[in-house]
Amino acid sequence: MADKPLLEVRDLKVEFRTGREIVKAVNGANFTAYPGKTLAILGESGSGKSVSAQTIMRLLQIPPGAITGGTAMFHGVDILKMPMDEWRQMSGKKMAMVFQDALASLNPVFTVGWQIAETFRIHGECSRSEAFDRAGALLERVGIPAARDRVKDFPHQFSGGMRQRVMIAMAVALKPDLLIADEPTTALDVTVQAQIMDLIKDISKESGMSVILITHDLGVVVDVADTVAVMYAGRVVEGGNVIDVLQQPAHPYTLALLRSAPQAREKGERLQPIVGSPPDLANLPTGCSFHPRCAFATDICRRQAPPIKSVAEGRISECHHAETVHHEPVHA
Amino acid sequence: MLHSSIALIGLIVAVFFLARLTGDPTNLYLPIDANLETRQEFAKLHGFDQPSHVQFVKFVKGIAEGDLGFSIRKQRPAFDIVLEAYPTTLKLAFTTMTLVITFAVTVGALAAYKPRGVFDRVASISSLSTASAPDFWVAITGILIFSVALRWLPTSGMGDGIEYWIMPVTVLMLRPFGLQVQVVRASMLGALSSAYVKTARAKGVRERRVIYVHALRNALLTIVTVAGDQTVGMINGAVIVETVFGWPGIGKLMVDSVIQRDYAIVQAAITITASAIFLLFIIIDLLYVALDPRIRHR
Amino acid sequence: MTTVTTTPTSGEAEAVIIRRAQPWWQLLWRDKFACVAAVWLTVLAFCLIIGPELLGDTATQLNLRARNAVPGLENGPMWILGGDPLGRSLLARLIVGARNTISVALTAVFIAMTVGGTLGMVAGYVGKWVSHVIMRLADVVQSFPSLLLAVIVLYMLEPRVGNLIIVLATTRTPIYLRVTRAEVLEIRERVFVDASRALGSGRFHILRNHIAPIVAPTLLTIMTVDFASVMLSESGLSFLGIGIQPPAITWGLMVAQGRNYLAQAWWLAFFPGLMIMFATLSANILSSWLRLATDPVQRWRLETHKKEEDDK
Amino acid sequence: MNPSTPSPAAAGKKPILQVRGLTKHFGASGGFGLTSRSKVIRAVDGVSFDLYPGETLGLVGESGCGKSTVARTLLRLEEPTAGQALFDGKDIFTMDGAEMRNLRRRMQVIFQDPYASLNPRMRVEDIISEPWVIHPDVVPIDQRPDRVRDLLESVGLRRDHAERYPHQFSGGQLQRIGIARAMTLNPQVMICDEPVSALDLSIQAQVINLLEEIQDRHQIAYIFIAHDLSVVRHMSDRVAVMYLGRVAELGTERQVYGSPRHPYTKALLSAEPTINFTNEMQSRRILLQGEVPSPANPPSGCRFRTRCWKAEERCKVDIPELVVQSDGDGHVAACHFPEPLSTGPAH
Repeated sequence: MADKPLLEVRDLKVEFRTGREIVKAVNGANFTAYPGKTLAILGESGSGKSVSAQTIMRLLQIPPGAITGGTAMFHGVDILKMPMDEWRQMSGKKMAMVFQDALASLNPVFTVGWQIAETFRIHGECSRSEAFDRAGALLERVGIPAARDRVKDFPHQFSGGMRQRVMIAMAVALKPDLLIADEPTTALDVTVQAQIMDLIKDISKESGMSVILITHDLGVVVDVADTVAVMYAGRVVEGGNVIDVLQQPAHPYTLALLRSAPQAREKGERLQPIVGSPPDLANLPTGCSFHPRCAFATDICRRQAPPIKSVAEGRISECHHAETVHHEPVHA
Repeated sequence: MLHSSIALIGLIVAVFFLARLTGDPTNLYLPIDANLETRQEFAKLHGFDQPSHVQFVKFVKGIAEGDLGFSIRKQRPAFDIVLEAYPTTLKLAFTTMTLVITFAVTVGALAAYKPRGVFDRVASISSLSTASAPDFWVAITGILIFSVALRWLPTSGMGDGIEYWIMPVTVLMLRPFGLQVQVVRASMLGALSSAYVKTARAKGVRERRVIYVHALRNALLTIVTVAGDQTVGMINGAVIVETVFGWPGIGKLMVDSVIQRDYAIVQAAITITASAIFLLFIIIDLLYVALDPRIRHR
Repeated sequence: MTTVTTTPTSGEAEAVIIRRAQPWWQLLWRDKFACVAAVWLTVLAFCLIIGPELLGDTATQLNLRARNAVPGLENGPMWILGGDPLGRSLLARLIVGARNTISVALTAVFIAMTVGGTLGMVAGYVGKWVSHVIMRLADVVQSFPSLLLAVIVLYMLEPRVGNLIIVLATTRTPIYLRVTRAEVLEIRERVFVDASRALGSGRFHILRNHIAPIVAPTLLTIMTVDFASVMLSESGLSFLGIGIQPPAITWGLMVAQGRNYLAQAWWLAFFPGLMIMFATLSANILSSWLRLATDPVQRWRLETHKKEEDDK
Repeated sequence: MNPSTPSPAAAGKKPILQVRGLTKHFGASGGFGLTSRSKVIRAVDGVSFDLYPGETLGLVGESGCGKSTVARTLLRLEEPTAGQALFDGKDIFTMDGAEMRNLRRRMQVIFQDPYASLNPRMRVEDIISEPWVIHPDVVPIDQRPDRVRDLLESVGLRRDHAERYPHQFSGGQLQRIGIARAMTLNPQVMICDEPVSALDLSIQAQVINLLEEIQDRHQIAYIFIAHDLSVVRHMSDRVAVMYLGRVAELGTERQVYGSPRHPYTKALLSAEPTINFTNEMQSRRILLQGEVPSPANPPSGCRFRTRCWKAEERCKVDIPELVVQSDGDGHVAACHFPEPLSTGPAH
């Protein structure tokens, strides 16, 4: 990882204010994306992974949301403090996003060709007719059969997998440096999921585009990512190279997650679930947020927030007992 | 389309049988002061002594031929009288609806852009107020202030000058405007918080374009539906406004005929209005298909 | 009238999974407009219940000195809003008139809701044919301007209070019918209804235990907004002279009677109209508050403190 | 075709549920004049399987393969177009009202979405005791509050949770409530329709363990429907793989996962992303072309042929039957050109 970072998010904090409660959706998250690499942000629902992505894309709805701290350096500029007008010129051109629900994310009343062409037109790339031509070519590139005819079709005329291809076409239209994919295959079947993931991998390889992949699926992380950031309760609790992290986790949460995944096992053998419930983001536990569910928790975990430790080259973990966990075998 | 044609048929049947429900239809057709001889003669002339189904066939046939009865008060075919009244109402309704939609979309979209902002609060309260204002009361209060006290506008009547139009149009606008602002605001809010708007923003589409192209285009579906209902409801407003301002439109004609018990005109007016509404529904359906590709391909 | 709801945003949903509901009176207290509206409607309800008994005599008592009296305190506190051409207290008449005005609207809305709600449940939960017949009937009623329908029917069936209520109720019924049916159709496809069916429950059990409790709040919201528009229709009809007939007192009738004295005694038409407007406005404000309060997606807008918003 | 050989767990027992030729076509009947469409969706087309007491039969497949429709028809939430389902020898589809009510006690269901499957306006106590309101003779009224709380404890919740409303719980807790409700009538068969798909990984394991504990304790037979292959593998004694309304392959968990005979099963298994760092799996990945065809217009012959790399002329014409495979009598697959038996051990 000698490369200069493409996107560096530091200490990001996002809150949602509802009534008397303040929900700390993102609570000091750090992660870095490198050129040409794929970073997976892994987390369960409520971990703050999606909110982080939307915040970086400046899509957070304010109110009820509010950015209460942190920076996101992209090409040397803090994009969170950039004036909106300036950001609009960058958004979609330098950094693009693909969402989970492609049907809802495409405008139902415009043709897919129009929607892709709009990307070219608003960034002043080319004329209307040329934009349409390029839209057709793009649809062809993402593997839509009879693409040139289908530019005139509306989103509801496509199947789930095809819609996600349209979304990808739209996102990569201007060859962005960074693509944020927010659970792009969660709603899709495994066979289609494999196709879409391959497509993203291909395009990334082809154009040197970096990808931030938001997912809750360990398998997908292994499949496509170079580095991974594991999120829990709004913080990145562990980060590093995918194979290292998932083979030798240094945070109890990652370890517990791997252990709770149903693998091929003998019948009658029970899974090892993570005890307890996900944290209440409006009322986070003291010290380490994970301590009530953690098998390694000691007194210090209840009192003190853990420091960020480096357990190996390029590996960080936010745990008082990171070293102990790091030497724990995944499957006991 | 189907439902409006069924409604049309249902209405014609209802009009026919309502007249018979109340007893002897001659009571309805003739002025209250008509003597017995006239009544009998009239009943015979119009076949009211015949069985109902024969009368019904005759009635429907009459409609098909454009014969909607004869106004005894005015001594003219009811059809002609109603047709003469229509342009006034149509002009009034058209002007009003154009203004309602223009203003409501502007105000509603701006209110939705910053929900709970200052503009939104002002817009909400004023739209709720206009939607709650009794139109007849606003009309006479308006006359009191602008015509009687200030002498800026004419008290009533229809003329060529714009001063004749200001008050009737304003009064007629009040409730549809108030309602439409809320509808536009709500559907714009819905559209603006949708995932496709997020996509548009992520593409780098500017806020103005997000609102007026991406969101508004979707919100239009609801706006058109409500505008259609309101255009039908214009008749309601026209009844009051035309009566208060003395405009010779269909609303005033109908109220006058009811009070004068000129049944032929009432019947003709209902039939023609129902047909007009039928036509309107067809237009709305077509508009809907044009606006929503999902309906087009179903 | 179309009710518009917004779709939840995907981002928000993730962050706000666990939330505690606030009691309704706290939500009401947060929205000052809705609060005032609720208070005003309570005052009107008070007038409705005891107004005629309390002030019935004052409202009909002639006072020659107070003929067309200018609003003010010269003729005593009851004449604060002025007197009519017979010297009767306008204030007393307004209070007494509340009963007719509001009870006609309330009864009409209640009938419309009961009939519409029941028919809607039937249309939503029985065979297609019955449903079709009911829906087409609703089409017929709905595709015709309500005021016009009222004018015609009252013309043929003479303007008695009972007829007036029936007409107003009939024109409003289709709205409840449609909303109920749409909700029933939607709810009966929900998984918890399937779960109940899988447990062996019958139609009636599902309607009573699962569907009715969810439809009821929606209907209540529509009722408040509908109450406003029915009251306007009733007043309009009274104004045209085909509603409730004198000597009964209603606000619409008072506006109509006052119209003849517009130049000499503007208050005769002005105050009754204002009463109508305040009553409808209160109902409308309360209903838009209800809509927010019963919508889990929009609810946060009420829960958010004003102070916090001003920070941004 | 007799896919009825029991799994080892159920050896020597008679099946509790025998499904034969279950077919469900949507839009085929009940169309009304102007609104009906001539399109017929063949959601389920001749599905047969047996379920033995105390075992778990997994049902896997991608969306639109008809696995949920099978569940819904067995529960009579949909009426089948054809076929039989013998519960203890009596056909579910021809039962009258009283028999149906009796069956409801013996066969219960857990749904996918824990939020949607509980009425948001009912307290947990009312939700769990609803079955006793419908079947009043099961538990006397005065004992119900106690029984509700006992049940809550048995699924890992607290007694005082009975007073709360669904929105005050997390997804995993709600699913526990759903399980408690299904247990109120002491069923013999439980249809689990994607019970853990909506749950996060950390919670999913808790619920799976709970389901397994309940099965051990009460000897309930599960039909376990899911699209997640590893979850099904963990849960099931036997597995049926469905594609476009038909069973493609059925066998014990070891047979199906260790040595898939149907090309679709093989492709499906290879597409599932796993936490497996040996590159072996990656390189063996079979990337299927295209998407599942519409059940309104399924391909002729073998339904998988449009995406199958082995398809030949014969697959267009002949509908493949479920044929017993050589590796054991319980293993059946519907393919003209089945995959060779894998020699290596199941991984």
